Amino acid sequence: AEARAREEGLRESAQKLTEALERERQRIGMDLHDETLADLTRFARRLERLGERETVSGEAMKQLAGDLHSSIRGLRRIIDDARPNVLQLFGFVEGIENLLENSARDGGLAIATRIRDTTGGRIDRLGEPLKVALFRIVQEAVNNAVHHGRPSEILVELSLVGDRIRIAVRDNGIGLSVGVGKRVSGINNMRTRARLVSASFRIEESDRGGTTVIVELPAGAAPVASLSSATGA
Amino acid sequence: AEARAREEGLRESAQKLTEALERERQRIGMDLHDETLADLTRFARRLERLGERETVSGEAMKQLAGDLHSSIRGLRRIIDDARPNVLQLFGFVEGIENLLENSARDGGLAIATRIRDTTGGRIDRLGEPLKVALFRIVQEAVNNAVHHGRPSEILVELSLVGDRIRIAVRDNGIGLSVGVGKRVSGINNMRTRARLVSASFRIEESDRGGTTVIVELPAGAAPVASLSSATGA
Amino acid sequence: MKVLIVEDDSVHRSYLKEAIEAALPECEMVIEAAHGHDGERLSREHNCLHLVMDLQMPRRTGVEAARVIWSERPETAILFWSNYADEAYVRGVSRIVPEGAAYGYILKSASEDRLRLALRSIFIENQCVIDREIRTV
Ligand SMILES: Nc1ncnc2c1ncn2[C@@H]1O[C@H](COP(=O)(O)OP(=O)(O)OP(=O)(O)O)[C@@H](O)[C@H]1O
Ligand SMILES: Nc1ncnc2c1ncn2[C@@H]1O[C@H](COP(=O)(O)OP(=O)(O)OP(=O)(O)O)[C@@H](O)[C@H]1O
Ligand SMILES: [K+]
Ligand SMILES: [Mg+2]
Ligand SMILES: [Mg+2]
Ligand SMILES: [Mg+2]
Repeated sequence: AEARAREEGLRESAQKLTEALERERQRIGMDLHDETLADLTRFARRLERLGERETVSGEAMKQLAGDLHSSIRGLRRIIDDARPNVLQLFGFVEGIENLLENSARDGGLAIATRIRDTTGGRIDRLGEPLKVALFRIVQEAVNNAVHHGRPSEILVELSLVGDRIRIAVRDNGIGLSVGVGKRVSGINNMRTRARLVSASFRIEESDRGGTTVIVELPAGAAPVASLSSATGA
Repeated sequence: AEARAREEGLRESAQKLTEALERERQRIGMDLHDETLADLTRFARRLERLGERETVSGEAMKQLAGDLHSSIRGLRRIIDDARPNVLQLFGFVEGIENLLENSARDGGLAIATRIRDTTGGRIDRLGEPLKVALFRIVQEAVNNAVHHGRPSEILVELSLVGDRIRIAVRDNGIGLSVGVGKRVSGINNMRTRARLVSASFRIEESDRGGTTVIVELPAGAAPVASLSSATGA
Repeated sequence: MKVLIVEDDSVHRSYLKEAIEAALPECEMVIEAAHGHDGERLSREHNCLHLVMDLQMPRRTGVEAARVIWSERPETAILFWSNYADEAYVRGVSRIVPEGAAYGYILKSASEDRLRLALRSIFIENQCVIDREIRTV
């Protein structure tokens, strides 16, 4: 009976996670629709209107090019959001650094961010899907720190503890106790993501204040096979 | 022990499904990068070149507008793929109709498509996340029919069987037996999606040839709560 | 001087070729590769020490190819030519540059003037150049 309840719990939380992923995908569609597509249709209309004239000045063309560049910048942001590209091109630490910079900047406040890696790049030797899952967990933890914690500092630590990799996201903000309980979907989804890759998950208020998220997994974790190479039924 | 194995099976298949969702999101990023962004940078460059002239003819502007429209069409396709917009605006049947039209067209061959709904619009009274999950299952079933089945017809049937809703996707193509076994990630993910929303899933070769996918769930299925309204820990 | 272009998009390739011919009259030969693998091979075969390298390419990314090429010929000057405007990319690239090698980073959306300037700075003056449009924190 206990095992049944556990299975049911897993089913429900996995369902919530897939909903969240579905929503993220749809948000990309929405941003594209409201920003990029809207920009481009306006732009096409301007071109058509200019097309009704005999001639158009070179100056006007430069103006057009300038406006297009600002749509291009917006589109780049949407693309960066859709794929953890820095992670994939350069590695886990670089991906997290990029994430920290972007989140701290978006938060508007002055938050110092740091990453400390004493694993000797061990995480880059894990399989790609596992790396991405860990990256998404850190991403939510950092977003929470920026949005709820009001910290002056966020620190991401990658370390080896015995034969396990530990990823800790620490902030020195107001701590969990104040707000938690009302909404917990982000936290639950981090926990579910960890569970799905057989990693442990903990979120706690540290004794010196602030919040810490800790994920641990075997350092020799078999690279999670990618679906595209899956075989058999 | 059996329950443990079931839990482990669920964990693994849910992990595969989230990987697939992650990959879909990244594919959107990739398409945007390789198509839309590539188009727009080339386009900006053309504008800059024209900007070096004194004047540009109205004709040239019309040409530019035409080319931009083709990038816009590409972007629309990417957006439609990211969010099942017709489903959300008009309803389940309309969403599937739209899907059938698009897939049959992309397949290039002449495939007749039909949808038959005898549920009295029951599916639209299910919760949004559940509807989207069912939609994604039908989407994969239809894609499989188009890509692998070589059918002349695809039929989607929505019906009530006792107190259950049945969704059947039938094609009259070559049937499953030929190819199945080599790759099964799409089928496994349909099955997992069904399991996560507590629906049953079956895929079978019909006695008159062709392949049928059948999903069933209680007609009164409680609208799956959306995360944004989730409360409590 | 020989310059090798490694870029998967043929329109971008021919644009680059034109820009190189205009900016670098001292260049006798422009070689083209459509992905990282060919890039590695051709730079070896031609012993080419001047590269323009796309970042995102199917099969083998520009980063992977640059790692290999720099491990074989650390004196190679590489101008990365990319769609990504975040500082993180420049930093990522700077970490794989061997001591003393010249490298640059320029956006595909850069004007022709800036591209020509970048080509001359890195290949003639042996100076590192970073596009001024790169978002910095
Ligand atoms: N680092 C943190 N510092 C302070 N409070 C936090 C921190 N992380 C989480 N919390 C509290 O816990 C709550 C739950 O976090 P969770 O991520 O589950 O939801 P959320 O961030 O509010 O919404 P979302 O579903 O968008 O993630 C937050 O609303 C906040 O009150
Ligand atoms: N409607 C169908 N008609 C004929 N064969 C089918 C049909 N649906 C599935 N199959 C066979 O079953 C196999 C597995 O389908 P599945 O969706 O799991 O993988 P896929 O479509 O090959 O790849 P993907 O992971 O992109 O979905 C297919 O490769 C095909 O051989
Ligand atoms: K690129
Ligand atoms: Mg959150
Ligand atoms: Mg399939
Ligand atoms: Mg490219």
